[in-house]
Amino acid sequence: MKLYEYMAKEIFRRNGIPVPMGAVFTGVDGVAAFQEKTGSVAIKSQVLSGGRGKAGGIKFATEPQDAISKVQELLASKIKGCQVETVLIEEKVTIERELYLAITVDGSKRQIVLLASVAGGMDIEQVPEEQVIKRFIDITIGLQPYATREITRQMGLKGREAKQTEEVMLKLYQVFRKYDAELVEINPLVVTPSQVLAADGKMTVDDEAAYRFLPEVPYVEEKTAVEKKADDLGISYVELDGEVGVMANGAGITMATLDLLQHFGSSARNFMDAGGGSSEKATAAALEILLSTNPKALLINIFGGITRCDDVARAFVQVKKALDLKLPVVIRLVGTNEDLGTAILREQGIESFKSVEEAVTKVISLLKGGGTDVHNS
Amino acid sequence: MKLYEYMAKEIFRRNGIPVPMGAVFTGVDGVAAFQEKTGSVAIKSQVLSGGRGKAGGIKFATEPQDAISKVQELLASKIKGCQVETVLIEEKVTIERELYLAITVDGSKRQIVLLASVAGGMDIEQVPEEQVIKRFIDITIGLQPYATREITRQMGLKGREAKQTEEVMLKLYQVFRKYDAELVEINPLVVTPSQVLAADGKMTVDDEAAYRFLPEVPYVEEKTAVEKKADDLGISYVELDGEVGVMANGAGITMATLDLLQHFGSSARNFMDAGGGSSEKATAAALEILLSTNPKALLINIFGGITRCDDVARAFVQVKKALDLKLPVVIRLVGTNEDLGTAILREQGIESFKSVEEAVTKVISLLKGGGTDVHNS
Amino acid sequence: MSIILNQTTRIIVQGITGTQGQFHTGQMIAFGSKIVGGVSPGKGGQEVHGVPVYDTVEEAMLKQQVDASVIFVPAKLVKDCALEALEAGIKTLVIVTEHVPLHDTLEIMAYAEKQKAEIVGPNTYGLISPGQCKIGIMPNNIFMPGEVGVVARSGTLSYEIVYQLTGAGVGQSSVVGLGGDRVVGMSFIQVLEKFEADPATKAVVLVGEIGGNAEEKAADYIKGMTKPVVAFLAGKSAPPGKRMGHAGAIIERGKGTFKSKVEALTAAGVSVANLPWEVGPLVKQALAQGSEKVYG
Amino acid sequence: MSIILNQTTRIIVQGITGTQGQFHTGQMIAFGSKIVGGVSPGKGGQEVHGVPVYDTVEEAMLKQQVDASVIFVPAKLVKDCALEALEAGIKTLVIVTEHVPLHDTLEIMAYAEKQKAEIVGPNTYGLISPGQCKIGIMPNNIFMPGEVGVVARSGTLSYEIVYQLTGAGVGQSSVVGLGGDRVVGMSFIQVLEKFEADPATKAVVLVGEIGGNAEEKAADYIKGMTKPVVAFLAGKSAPPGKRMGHAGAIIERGKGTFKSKVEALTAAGVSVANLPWEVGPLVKQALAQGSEKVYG
Repeated sequence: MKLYEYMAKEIFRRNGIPVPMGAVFTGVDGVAAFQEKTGSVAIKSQVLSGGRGKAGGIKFATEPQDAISKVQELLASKIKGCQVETVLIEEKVTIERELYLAITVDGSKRQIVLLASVAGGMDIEQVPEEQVIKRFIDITIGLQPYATREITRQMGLKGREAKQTEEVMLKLYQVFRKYDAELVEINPLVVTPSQVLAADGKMTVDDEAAYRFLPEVPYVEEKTAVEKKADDLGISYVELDGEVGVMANGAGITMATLDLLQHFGSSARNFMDAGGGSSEKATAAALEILLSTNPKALLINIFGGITRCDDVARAFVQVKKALDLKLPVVIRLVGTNEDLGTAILREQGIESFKSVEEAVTKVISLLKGGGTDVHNS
Repeated sequence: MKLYEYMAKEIFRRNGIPVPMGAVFTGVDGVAAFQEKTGSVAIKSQVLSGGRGKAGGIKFATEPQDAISKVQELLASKIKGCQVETVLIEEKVTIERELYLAITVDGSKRQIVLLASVAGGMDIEQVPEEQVIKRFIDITIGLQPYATREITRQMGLKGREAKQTEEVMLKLYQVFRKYDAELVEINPLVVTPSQVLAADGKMTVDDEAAYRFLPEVPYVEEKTAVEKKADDLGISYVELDGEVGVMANGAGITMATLDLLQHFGSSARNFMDAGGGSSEKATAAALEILLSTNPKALLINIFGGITRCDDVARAFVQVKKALDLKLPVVIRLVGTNEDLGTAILREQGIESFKSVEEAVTKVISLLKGGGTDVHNS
Repeated sequence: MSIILNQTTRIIVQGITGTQGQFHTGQMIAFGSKIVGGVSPGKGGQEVHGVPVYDTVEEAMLKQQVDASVIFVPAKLVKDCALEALEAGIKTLVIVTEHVPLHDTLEIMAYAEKQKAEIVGPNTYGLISPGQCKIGIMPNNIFMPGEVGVVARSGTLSYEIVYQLTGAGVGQSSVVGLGGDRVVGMSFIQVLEKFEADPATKAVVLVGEIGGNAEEKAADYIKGMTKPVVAFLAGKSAPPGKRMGHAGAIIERGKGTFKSKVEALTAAGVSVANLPWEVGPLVKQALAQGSEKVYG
Repeated sequence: MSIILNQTTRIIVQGITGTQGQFHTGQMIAFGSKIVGGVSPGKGGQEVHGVPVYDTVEEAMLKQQVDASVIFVPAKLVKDCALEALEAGIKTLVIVTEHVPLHDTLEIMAYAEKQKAEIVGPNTYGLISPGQCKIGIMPNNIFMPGEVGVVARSGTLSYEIVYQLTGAGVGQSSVVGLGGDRVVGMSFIQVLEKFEADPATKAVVLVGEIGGNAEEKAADYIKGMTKPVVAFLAGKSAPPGKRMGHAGAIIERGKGTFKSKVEALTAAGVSVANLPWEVGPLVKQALAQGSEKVYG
């Protein structure tokens, strides 16, 4: 789960990482007073996508009226398709230089990695890799002060700048561990004449650890209503814009199914990995989600492992009865309890395929042919 | 630093280890009220030495007047030579069985070790070693739940008894780590019909970590006034009852010096390891401590490593001038800056030895011969 | 022959009394795996499918000789059970459970390194040497003993590929699912090394997907392999920037794209199949060429 | 020859700009040790006795080939500096600093085990191969090159014993101070193994003291040694139950007493000296007998 900048910064602040003085607004109430108290301010749209600065999502003001109108302007705008609902107004700080700092996990090394660069700021993604220092952290000893000294040495920082940056690194690592983060990022970490502070803040926490999140971790809804419903069922679901509703079990096979639809000239309405071990009830709920997006056809591709084919078959029969399906549906069913599943479908007059090639080409021919449910014909 | 039972239990309680309901008293005020509220109570002398129960330091009462008189009795008593100044009064608990639990460090394994036994209670030191389960803990992963399950399995505990004991172990380990403990011990850990609780509590914290002790760690003065003064100077000092005041640098050589005094028929007034790297000023202060215990003679045995012989020589000259020493003093001086030290002493007409044998036999002959300072003769 | 598992491998099941643990213990026994014990705290003394249940791994290992363990416990308990197996001296550990918190996985991996143990998973269907032994949850009936090693990141997709292989008459020496999480124990390269060294394996199929750089790294290793490798990759049609489930399918900074993976593998001499049912024929072709190379 | 150190050992000093670090760097150089660098955060670019100072150990190791490091930093900083040296790949680490918190030492030891490094100390005077190299704070002038290895728990007492040896004309191959803390890195046994394997060492002197069971454990090992061992132990006169400084001199449950140590060592064939000045003669006697045994 991604946190908004203002949430990440609140967590940083609680954990001793300096951030600019700021306040959060969802309307103009209090904006004038805050600006007057603070002086020159930055007004920052709170959106989860990157590249906000370049998209015009950050404005500056030095007068109360100007601040109000810019808040209004931002709250009326969209950044990369997302409606701005909140702004963070912060004191403007004197920037001597902009650094970059992030901690995440390197999957191929199976280790935590700290990234640091003196080329912080908006274009960090364009910075050549050799200008980004990578330091792997052994989780059994954690990030120790000596490692931060070596990092600042490689960055070429000296004196106060180095010491304060080292402090921030140590605290950022604590945040990373304490909050089960997948990513914490400060870009830029700005050096002012007196301190270094987090001028921006990104934080992604690990949903799998949600049960042990500290109470100060807020909940952020990033999903569409349908995606959220799927999520509650433990299903990975992403809305796409094609024509065939797809349900499969396993991310890889789902992607491969989408690839096949594309290969044979169609496209998917969604990505749905119904996961392993889904029960009959969960499968039925997943099917209802699929239908709610009005696809032109359904393709169910089940390779039973933990998922049992008979569960899927029973669920499909139940949904079909309840909803009186009119669209073409093709089912491919192999693996655990395959014979049982096939038999349940056959009892209801529904045919299933063993071959994924046949299933995919069948659903496409049905689509092109006009949309009747052949299995029931 | 050893903590009193009531202090250890307060730390246990804060960290989720169940302890009997109790209150601390240094006089009889409130004793009657506490007994009336609680019913049957145990009144426990708060002393740092073991074997308190057998020494009569624990009494029981079921009536207010009886509680008061037993508190008075204990506060007027000594346990193994220590005046009882505080009592802990606790509810009496129903004991189904008594377990033993401790966590300490095994120096030869360089690891933390948990000790557990179903033979808890007063005579744990007599329990054969095979009845005490020893489990080493890798500090990089800490004590994990699975290890506690294996320990209770080996103890033969089942069900609730096992689960609650496992909980206590996990929390006791947290206490051990969080408070920089050298030892945490619960003897007995009593099983009551509803819970397991720490009926006694011992805790020794590592003085070297005093700078980072949590605020809830109290300070316990265990030393004599002179020992405390030495401690403040960073000197290891133990009062003994012999005749020669000894100062040396290093615990091993100090012990060896004491052994030599004994071997040649005398005895030491103290153990004083003035440590490595002591400055002239600290050395002078150490000498003053020695003199304050009125030894019949002084033996200074310095093998210079970090300690420099010239510092010791200058300090001795200074103290000698300031205090007008009348007792016999023998100085043995070798090692770093030995020539310089010897020269400084010689300038003041003081002779020093290179041989420890000569120095020890000399101080003894002076003692027997009547107590003049030969170095100045 | 095969890698990691064979007919003598002695296995314990952690979480054997749970629904999944019970079901798959039965399935593994039916496949011929030697399940010598199960672990379930507080359930010691019971039996599951005739297999004795112990309270702890240490107890199981006191009473049985054990080569490998498979974990079926809920995600919250995985770290504890994995560390338990590792401390007790298990050197091959398969973690089937999905949804294990990332930081827990990192701690498990660090301790496994210290204990010099190999971990497959988390979030894996396990590994199998057809005709000999399986550890995990894969369906029993799609595999066929043979001489092709299969290694995959994704679970069900590797069943699909194995199904295609078996359908084409191409049997497997061993099949390994690395697990679908961002951090997993064994990597493509570690499994490829074992296949390269295994006399019973004549060719290898690698099943990958977009996201991460595991396939690119594998390609580097494959350059030095003597055995032919065929690959199939999922995610060609995925729109950039959308996260497709747990698959690591986050396309970032031009790395981990379908294109970069195909290029890296092709450059390493790997035949990359366009469609799942092309894998079998490509493997046959590679084996035929391989025989020519060696014997012709 | 000698153990651990010789004239080619390249050493860095952590905490080189502190008072002790500076003084003992000078002393080590004067003795002939190859001090190739020092580390002192924020002081990089300076020099101490002509030795270049670096900001971090990693920087030092980029610029110098390094075999060993010695730590002189304050107790609070020891853990950080020790982990730094270990992560950077130092395999021989000497921690001179005293008053290191026990839990810090435990963490250092666990990481050293992982990194397969050897630690001497904390709270040690270091180690020395007379005529070749020293790392630590021992006085330079009491040692004499020779063929007797010395290993001791206590610092100054081992100077005393070396002084007696040198006075008796008995030179030393290497002298190792294990350190006076409750938990230290290298043990008697590890050093005895090295002496046993070192062709230049013909006999060993073990200097122990009451408390703990290190001497008893050493005795077990000595039973299998081919080289003669002479011991001296301190603490015969210590009253039970009094803690004598940092020496581990806590006498508990009848273990670690003077008597139990003398008995264990004597049973292992060790000659235990009663008085410090008996050590030299006992070693000479053992060497004479040893020669007889081997050549006679």
